[in-house]
Amino acid sequence: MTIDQIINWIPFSADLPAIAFVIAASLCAVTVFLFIAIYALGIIYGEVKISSFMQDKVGPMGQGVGFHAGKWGLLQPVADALKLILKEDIIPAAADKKLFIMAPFVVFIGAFISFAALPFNQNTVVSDLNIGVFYILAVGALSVLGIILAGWGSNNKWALYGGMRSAAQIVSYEIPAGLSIVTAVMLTGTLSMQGIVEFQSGTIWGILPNWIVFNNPFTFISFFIFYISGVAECNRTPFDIPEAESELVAGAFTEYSGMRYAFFFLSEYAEMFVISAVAATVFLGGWNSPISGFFDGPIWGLFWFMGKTLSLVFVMLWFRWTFPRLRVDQLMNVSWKVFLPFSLVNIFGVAIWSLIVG
Amino acid sequence: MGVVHGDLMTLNIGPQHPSTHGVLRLKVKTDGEIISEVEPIIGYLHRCFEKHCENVTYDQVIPYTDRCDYIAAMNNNFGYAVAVEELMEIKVPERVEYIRVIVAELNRIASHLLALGAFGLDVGAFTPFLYMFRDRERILDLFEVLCGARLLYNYIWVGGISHDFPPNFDSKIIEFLDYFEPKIDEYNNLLTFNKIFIERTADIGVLPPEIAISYGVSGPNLRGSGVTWDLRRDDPYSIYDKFDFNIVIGEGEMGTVGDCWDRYFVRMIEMKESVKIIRQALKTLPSGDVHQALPKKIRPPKGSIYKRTESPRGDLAYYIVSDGSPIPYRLKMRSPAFTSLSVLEEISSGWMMSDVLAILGSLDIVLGEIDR
Amino acid sequence: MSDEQIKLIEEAVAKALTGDMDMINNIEDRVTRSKAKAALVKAKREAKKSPVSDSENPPSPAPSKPSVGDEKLSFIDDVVAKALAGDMDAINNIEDRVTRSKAKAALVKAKRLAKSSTVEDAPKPEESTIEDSIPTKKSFYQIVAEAIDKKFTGSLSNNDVNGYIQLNGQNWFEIAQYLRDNPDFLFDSLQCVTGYDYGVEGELEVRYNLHSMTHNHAIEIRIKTNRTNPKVPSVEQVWRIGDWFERETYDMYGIEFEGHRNMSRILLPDDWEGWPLLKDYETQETYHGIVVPKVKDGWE
Amino acid sequence: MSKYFRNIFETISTMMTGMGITWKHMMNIRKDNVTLQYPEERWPRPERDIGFDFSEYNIIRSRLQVDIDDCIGCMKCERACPVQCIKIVTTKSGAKGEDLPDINHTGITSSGTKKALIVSRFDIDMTECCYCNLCTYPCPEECIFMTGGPNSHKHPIDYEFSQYDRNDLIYKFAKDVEEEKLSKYLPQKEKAEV
Repeated sequence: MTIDQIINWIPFSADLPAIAFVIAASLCAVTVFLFIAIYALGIIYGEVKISSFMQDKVGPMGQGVGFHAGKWGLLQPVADALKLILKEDIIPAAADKKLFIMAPFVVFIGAFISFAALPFNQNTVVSDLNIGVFYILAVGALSVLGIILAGWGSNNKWALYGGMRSAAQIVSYEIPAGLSIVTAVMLTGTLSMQGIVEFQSGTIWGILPNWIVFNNPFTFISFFIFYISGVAECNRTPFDIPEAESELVAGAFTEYSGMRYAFFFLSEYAEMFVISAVAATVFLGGWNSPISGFFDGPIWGLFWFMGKTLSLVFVMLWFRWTFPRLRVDQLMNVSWKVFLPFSLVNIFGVAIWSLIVG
Repeated sequence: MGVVHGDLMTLNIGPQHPSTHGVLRLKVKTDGEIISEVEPIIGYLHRCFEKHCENVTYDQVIPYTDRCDYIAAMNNNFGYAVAVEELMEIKVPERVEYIRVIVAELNRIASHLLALGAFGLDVGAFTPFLYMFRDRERILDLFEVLCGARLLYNYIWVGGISHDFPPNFDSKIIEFLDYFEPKIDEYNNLLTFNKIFIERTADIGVLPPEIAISYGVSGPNLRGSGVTWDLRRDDPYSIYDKFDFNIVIGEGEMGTVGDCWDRYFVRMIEMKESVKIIRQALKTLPSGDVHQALPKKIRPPKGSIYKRTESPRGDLAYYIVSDGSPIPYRLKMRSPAFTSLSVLEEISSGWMMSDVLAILGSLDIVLGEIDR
Repeated sequence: MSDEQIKLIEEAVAKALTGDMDMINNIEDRVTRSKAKAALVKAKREAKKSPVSDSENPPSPAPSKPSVGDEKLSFIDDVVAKALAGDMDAINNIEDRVTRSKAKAALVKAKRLAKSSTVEDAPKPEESTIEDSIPTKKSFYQIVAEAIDKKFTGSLSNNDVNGYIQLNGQNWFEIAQYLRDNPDFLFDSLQCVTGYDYGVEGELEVRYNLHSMTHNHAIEIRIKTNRTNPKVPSVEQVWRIGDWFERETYDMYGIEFEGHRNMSRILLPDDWEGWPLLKDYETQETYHGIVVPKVKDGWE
Repeated sequence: MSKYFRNIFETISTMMTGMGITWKHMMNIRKDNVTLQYPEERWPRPERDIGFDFSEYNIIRSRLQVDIDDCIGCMKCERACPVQCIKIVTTKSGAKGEDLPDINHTGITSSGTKKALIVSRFDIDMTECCYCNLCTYPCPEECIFMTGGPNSHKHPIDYEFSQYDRNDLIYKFAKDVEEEKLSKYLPQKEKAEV
């Protein structure tokens, strides 16, 4: 179900194409926003519970609705969201008001519009752009702008530190991430997300699914480079230096409260989803079933896509609750001295591999 | 390529900051991420300990000593009791000495657990912190069974202790030790030998032994610099000379001798040594009445004493001047964290922002003891 | 009080005197019960007094039954004897609380007696050993004091070195360097700096506890200074920790350390008035316009 | 160069070890869980397997409580308190050991001591109490104690106590006594009558 199909359903689309497009686009936007909101509630619950389980505790629990957080604490994320919405919205007197107010939305937009090119299953994608991968990479970098705005606009030294760190970090991690996606694009010969997924149907030697990650050793490494760079782009531990709470209090978000703070969180979780979804789509076969020929079809497709994406999101959570944080220069070291050379080697490797094997 | 230096920015880390271990303020001059000057500003938790002590009787001082180093209150009680006993020339029963050593070493483990966990938190590892708190909690539970309090015990008194061990308490301690010893390996695997952690701590904040001694740094921080110095062996008080234990020193395994990792690892291994001491003490725990040496009235003769003991943070000393009345004329506490913090200025300039907080965490300070 | 109650009390007291306390304890009315107890105590006291007052009377035949007190006393004697022989359980097993504490008191008394007798026996040999040791071996303090006196003549306040060395503050910086660097002493660690106040009229004093890591020995050095303008040379540049220790002493006593590079308050705020650990310190009335409370609400 | 690759290998292997540990804990959460759902479940107070004779030992640190009927006004607790949070005012009673019903004064304590003093004020400021337990040791009648734990049979409240007003945390244990009624029992007046 793409945006084009929705436009076609609208009866007056032939006469008033512009209005039909706006209606269809808003419909898609609302759907995606609702999806993000529901997913965020789920992932907040998941993060709380998974972190608790890893730390030998059970997290929020309750015996029922009321003053408790519902059965197994299921209402905890709702309560959290409610609290954030109801909190007072404080704008510091010395802050640059326009930038301060704009920043959370800029950050959120970066994550939000990336959803346009994500193929949820065989049919469901807002718009199957012919440059889908490129689009997501480009748009995903928008959030760094928001974080810099937040850092500068808060007029707070901690926030400034956070914003600057974030800028340096995301800019440097865009490069290995982009270069490792290039390996996949070289194999498939297309930038369209659906095209990349369709390339990955079938099997290799009849055993392994024909996913790009299993295609050759170089793409295998590429997958990890992309995924870890993605973790860095989301500012998650061990790369959470922009908001390192033991160093920078809360980094770029120090001065934010209430709803604006919630937007930063929402976009962080949305970004995690986008990165995991891209990794799943480009390297892990997207909505393709792991067993070729079985469990196919749109519903199974959605299941496989969500399953792969959410397990990658889970690994991000797992990282967060296991590792200490890198220092800012070590972070750069990892990017420039390890990931970049490896991705360059990967590109050559894949090129030679496709010459010889395929 | 030259390095461009802009104006220095002054940054206040604290007094409200997640990793200042209390209400410490660091006035920092930074050049971007690089720290060029650190000035610790203390006193936010000053509670006039020494002035209070000049107004309460000797036994009433003990709850105040609890509150100086609230992480290792037993060791503070112990040091005070030993000092006053030496002034009064009281000989405490042997069972009391053994019990004191056992609880002090248990508290040393608890204190080190908190120090290591908080250090992990400073470098961003959250889960080890909670694991260590989980095990510290067990020690606090033991203390609660022992004396009713979990943090501020008022347990070791001048001339004795407030309660004897409850029945089967020693088997409970052994049960805890058996549970605890394998956990040290788990911490090591999870945090100590994690490459990220090593990168963050090794070679950072190197404290050479000469500077450490000149700054009066003591305890695990001094041993981390490779100096074999432990009051339990070098100036044995109580009955520490009866036990067989090693003095752990930093060996620069991952970087240079005296870096943050060494200070961290010394504490980790010291917990094993404490376990060893407790096991030996429990094996030879004599029986007897623990209250028989408790003086009715504590009235030390005229004179003064300077008595040092080894607290988890270093040489904890009390300088007590008595004028023969039941109230101390002057009581000065030489707190190890005070001297440890003073060295921060020396070793942390030139490091990055994150390193300064790592160094601060590795020094294991307790603000209650610094400000008193 | 009704007659019935009085009767009840009388009966109960009579029974209690024979040893049966149940009757009193079973009285339901609280007031009556306590009255009965009071009456019982009175009756007992009269019983105790009576032998004294009746001393003129012909000696009565042996008391029909031994009074409670005597029984207890003999019991306590027994127990104390046992405890002295090392069996503390005998005392600890006494069920009655009062008797037990009495027994313990008696035990302590007995022990003290035993001790004093042994002490009286023993003092002479001890004295003689002390007299012997003094001329042959100099104490460490004397060695240090002589070394200081030799190098810096006139800096010792008095030659009586008994547990500490009293300097007068002259050349203290040089002496400190000498003590740190001299291979015989090597006091490389300044353990503690303590300010001291001799009282409202007296002088101030700074006490330094030095310690050597290599030789593992320690000394205490004291420097007196006057109360009106207290000044002592700083040793901050000899031992780096002197920096904070001296600032702390300044903070609490107002003793200025000459040569210290940053002589400012450390624990208290810079605008604090007075030196808190002086014996004549008085709390300020207001601080930054806030009245310092002396007595809390609802208390006095 | 080999150091470069060894570093990468060490990083990956140590990170995997760490992740293995957290995974193991996550999987064994049912066994490893150490927390309790506080208002519904509580840790057992330690007295249950302590084995002390409760009358001799008082080992819980909680709110202070006074059995004022047993208090003989000896002021030992007030003197023992290192923070001066106990305030006692007593008057000498003319009628030693006698109940004075109109001021709710009990003459004899439960252990049989006759009271010579009327306690007209017994305040404890729990905001200042440092829970050191020093006041409970010297009490000859064991009438000042910390609630809960071994003393739960004496007083039900355990460690949870809170008030909306700070002044409500000053506990007043003495019975309300009117001045005129009290003055009836003062010894001087009795002497004057005699």
